[in-house]
Amino acid sequence: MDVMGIAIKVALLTAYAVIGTCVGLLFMGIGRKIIARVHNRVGPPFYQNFIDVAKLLSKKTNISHGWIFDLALLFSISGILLTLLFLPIGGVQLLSMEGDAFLVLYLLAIPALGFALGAGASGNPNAGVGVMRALVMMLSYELPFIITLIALMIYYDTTSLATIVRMQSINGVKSWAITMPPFMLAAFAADMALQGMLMEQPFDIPVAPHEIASGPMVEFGGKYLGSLMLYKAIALVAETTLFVDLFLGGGVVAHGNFAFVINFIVWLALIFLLFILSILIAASFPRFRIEQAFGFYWKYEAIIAAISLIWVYILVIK
Amino acid sequence: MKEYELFIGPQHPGITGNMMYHLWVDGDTVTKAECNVGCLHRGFERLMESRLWMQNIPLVCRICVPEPDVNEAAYSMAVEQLMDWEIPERAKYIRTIVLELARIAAYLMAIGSYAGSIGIYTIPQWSLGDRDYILDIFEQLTGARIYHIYIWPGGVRWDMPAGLPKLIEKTLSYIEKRLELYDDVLFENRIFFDRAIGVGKIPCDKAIEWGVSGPNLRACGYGYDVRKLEPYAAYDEIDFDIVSYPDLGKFDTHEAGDVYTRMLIRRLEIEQSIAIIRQALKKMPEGEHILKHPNWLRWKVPAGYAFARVESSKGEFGYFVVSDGELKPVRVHVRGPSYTHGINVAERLLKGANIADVSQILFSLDICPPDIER
Amino acid sequence: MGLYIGDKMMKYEEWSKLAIKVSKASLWMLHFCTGCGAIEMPPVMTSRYDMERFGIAPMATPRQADVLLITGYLTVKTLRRVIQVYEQMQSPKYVIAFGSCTINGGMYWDSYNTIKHLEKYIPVDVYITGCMPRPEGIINAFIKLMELIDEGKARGWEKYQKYYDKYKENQRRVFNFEIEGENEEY
Amino acid sequence: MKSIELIGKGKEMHGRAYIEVMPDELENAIKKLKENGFNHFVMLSCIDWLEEEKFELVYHLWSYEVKEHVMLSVRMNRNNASMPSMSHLFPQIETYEREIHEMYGIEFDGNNRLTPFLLENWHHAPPMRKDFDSEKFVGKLYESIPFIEEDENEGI
Repeated sequence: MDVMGIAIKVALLTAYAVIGTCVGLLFMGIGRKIIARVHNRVGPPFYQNFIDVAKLLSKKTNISHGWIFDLALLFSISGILLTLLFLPIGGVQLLSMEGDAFLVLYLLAIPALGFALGAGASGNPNAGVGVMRALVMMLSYELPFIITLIALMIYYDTTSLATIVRMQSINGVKSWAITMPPFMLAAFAADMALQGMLMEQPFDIPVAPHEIASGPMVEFGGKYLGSLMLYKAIALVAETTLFVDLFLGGGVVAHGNFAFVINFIVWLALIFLLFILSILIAASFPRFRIEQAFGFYWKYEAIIAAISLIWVYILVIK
Repeated sequence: MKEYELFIGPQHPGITGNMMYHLWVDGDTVTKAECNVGCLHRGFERLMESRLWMQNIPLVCRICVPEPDVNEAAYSMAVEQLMDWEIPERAKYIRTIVLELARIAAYLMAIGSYAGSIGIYTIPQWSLGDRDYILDIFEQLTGARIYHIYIWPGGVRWDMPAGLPKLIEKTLSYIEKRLELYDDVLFENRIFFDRAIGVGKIPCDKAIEWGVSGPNLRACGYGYDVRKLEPYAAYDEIDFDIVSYPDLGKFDTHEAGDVYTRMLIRRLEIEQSIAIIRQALKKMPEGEHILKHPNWLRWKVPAGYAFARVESSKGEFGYFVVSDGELKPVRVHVRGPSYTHGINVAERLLKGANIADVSQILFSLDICPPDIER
Repeated sequence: MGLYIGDKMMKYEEWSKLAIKVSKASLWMLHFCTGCGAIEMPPVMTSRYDMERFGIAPMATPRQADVLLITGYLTVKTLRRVIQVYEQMQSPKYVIAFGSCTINGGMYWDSYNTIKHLEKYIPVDVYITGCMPRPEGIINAFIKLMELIDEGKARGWEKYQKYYDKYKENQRRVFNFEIEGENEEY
Repeated sequence: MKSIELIGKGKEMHGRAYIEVMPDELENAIKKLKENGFNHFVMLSCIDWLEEEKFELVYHLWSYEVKEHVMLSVRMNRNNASMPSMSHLFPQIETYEREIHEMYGIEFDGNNRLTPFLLENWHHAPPMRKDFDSEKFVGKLYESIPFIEEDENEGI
């Protein structure tokens, strides 16, 4: 690859990272507005989250708890950014390789580990409890999620996300995985796992304010909290995009010269809908206890995912 | 994970006001809980000894902030006992209406903060918004939103304005309609069942010995209510049934004395209060609203000991008033229901509880720290 | 210090102007429930008055907050916690004090356990009078605070840094109930 | 009234039974009342009679069965006041005794938890005693602490 190619690639990657962050912040703002309507309120302006981040980054004193505390956030943000860049967005894939579905799974675990490091360094018992809960939550939702992922891999006979997206986009909407009955089940299981990844009720156990005073974030303030909000915005985009890529064909509906514009808009609409669905669920359910969440994922969700896996296996053998 | 200590409060979302709990936690289980109160201690009882009998009315309502009217009522009743006063019929009915409205407001707040503690933030937004309509009624009746200073020894301060019953009826039917929504979102929610059933159980045979009262006692299966035991205001002329375990109306009955039953008792008593207010509005006679009273500044209350109790939304509220026949009381002692709920009962219930349940146990006991510390 | 954007160099002052603009539009509050004033906070935060319209949101821990709300009278025991909380907050930080009792003791003027003038122990940017302040008053106070931030007058935290020793001395005296001349144990 | 019959003395006062007992009779009286249905302990109050040099402790009990309220009153000397603790009979008496210990300085023998309850670092006279002047105390402590004025010339 020549120098020019590398430069273009780097520019594109930066552009995607920035777009991902902005989209995340914008959606969080719109989400706050929608939730406010559910609450019978007016709600903040839709750009409120940009202001919040800017304010947090401009705060003056910042209390650090040592270099591990500083590094941990960096760890989390870079982990989630890498995840985003490995995902096909509207059918466009920048970093791609065979087997990147597994890679993405591992990358998704990095932020949680980053939090664990940061919270451990802060020494606050609330943060410690929160991190324990976050790790247990990860363990619980990964099981149904991995089973659905395996079902997809068996059906499409590949371990590359790009291939899964391409195979689903051959006939536009009609070939999306979610149109097939076994994958409807799988999509349900994966959506619940997504709820856990996004840390919304009933699975906001790691950050429960009434129980452990917002858990791992308890010692983050000022610039640290600002970075954390950026992380959350990127995570929101990355996790919903993963779902869209797996079940909704990555939002690819058009092919041709300027198709990527249409695909990008469709992708945006899809992740927005997924996010709205998730916050509406959050607005109407209380929070589980951690062992109840674990039971929910390993008993009900895992069984649903397993049924879809067996169903897919039978389809493939035929 | 090794044992660690956790300090909850006073600045913590999961605490009921300005108080502290010191928890020793092993893994996820609380092994020991110690209550630390005093953050709200203003020395009320000391201040009341240095003020005139009448000057104490604005002080007493500050003792229980979510439901101030019970304090005014209990203090006035204790003073009326010492004076041997029988208040006018109309004042009795107005008192009943005010106390029941305050009860609904306090229950809406209790339900809202409980729902917040298990993470469903829609309910607090709704219920506190709806509570504001009751505060509007108070504003029209008394001129203030929170501290009304409306119930006086000898009756009530002003008569009820003519248009108010209509507004009360409108608000009540609005709240009735909203209750169905609360049922859908919270009280019939599967996750609420999972979280609340069997958690924070008060052992029913110990409940009376521990001094549990009010809705918490009725959740243990004892149908005791001061409104029936020692009717005050106009409760003896009003027809109502005590809500107690195991009869939970349209809701399923599960274990006695747990968080679920305690919250449902509160939910059902809102409907009960609505019915009481409707009856009282219908039966309210015309007439005087206050007795012909002496000059408040030179008012001497005969010597003696008096004790008055009322049923608040948190439990049994009692005022013990001692007079030696002078311008100022010798001693006013307040029995707040949270005094037992917040210290003795909570310390015992938290022991062995899961750390995730600490906050919901505290909120379901409906602890109000100002009446512990005064 | 500056940053190049195109051919224009944004000066430090311009950046701080921008910082003021954003910090005024997103005031995160820590409503320390010190007294009765806390009862009017839920209505302000919920559907009737909806504070979030102005970008004001409640926070769970002092590290995340910008505005400390002192809701009502302060006992000595609470003051100790309030000062801990205040010192944990990140600058720039502001204090709004509720009710007459924080101004001069209010109706607890002769109580042995409530401090009378909050100003002696931590700097206060905006006071709200009344007992209780109405929700409109609370929102009004926030808008006043926004104006003060805009004009650069909400500098209580700088005063606290400058007169730190004096504040600490006052705090120490009140924590120990130290009366000059009579400090023997009872 | 049932309680007056049970103890054998006392009088009715505004619909409540008021029974004065000697300190050594107190435990038996509470036990007897508790066994006979007075199983709800309402509260424990203390009154400071400065002129008579006495503290009066009032134990309030209530019976859900006969719907009767009893005030059991015990008097003791103001100097070096002490009482045997009753916290083994009703658990919440422990808390009331903690408060009265702090507010009046009465010792309760047998209560192991007489730790500071509502006040922190308090080392003056117990504040609920009548000879403690709250207003004077406020003047000496809170009003003597200086305001912190900003120096106009220096600026910040």
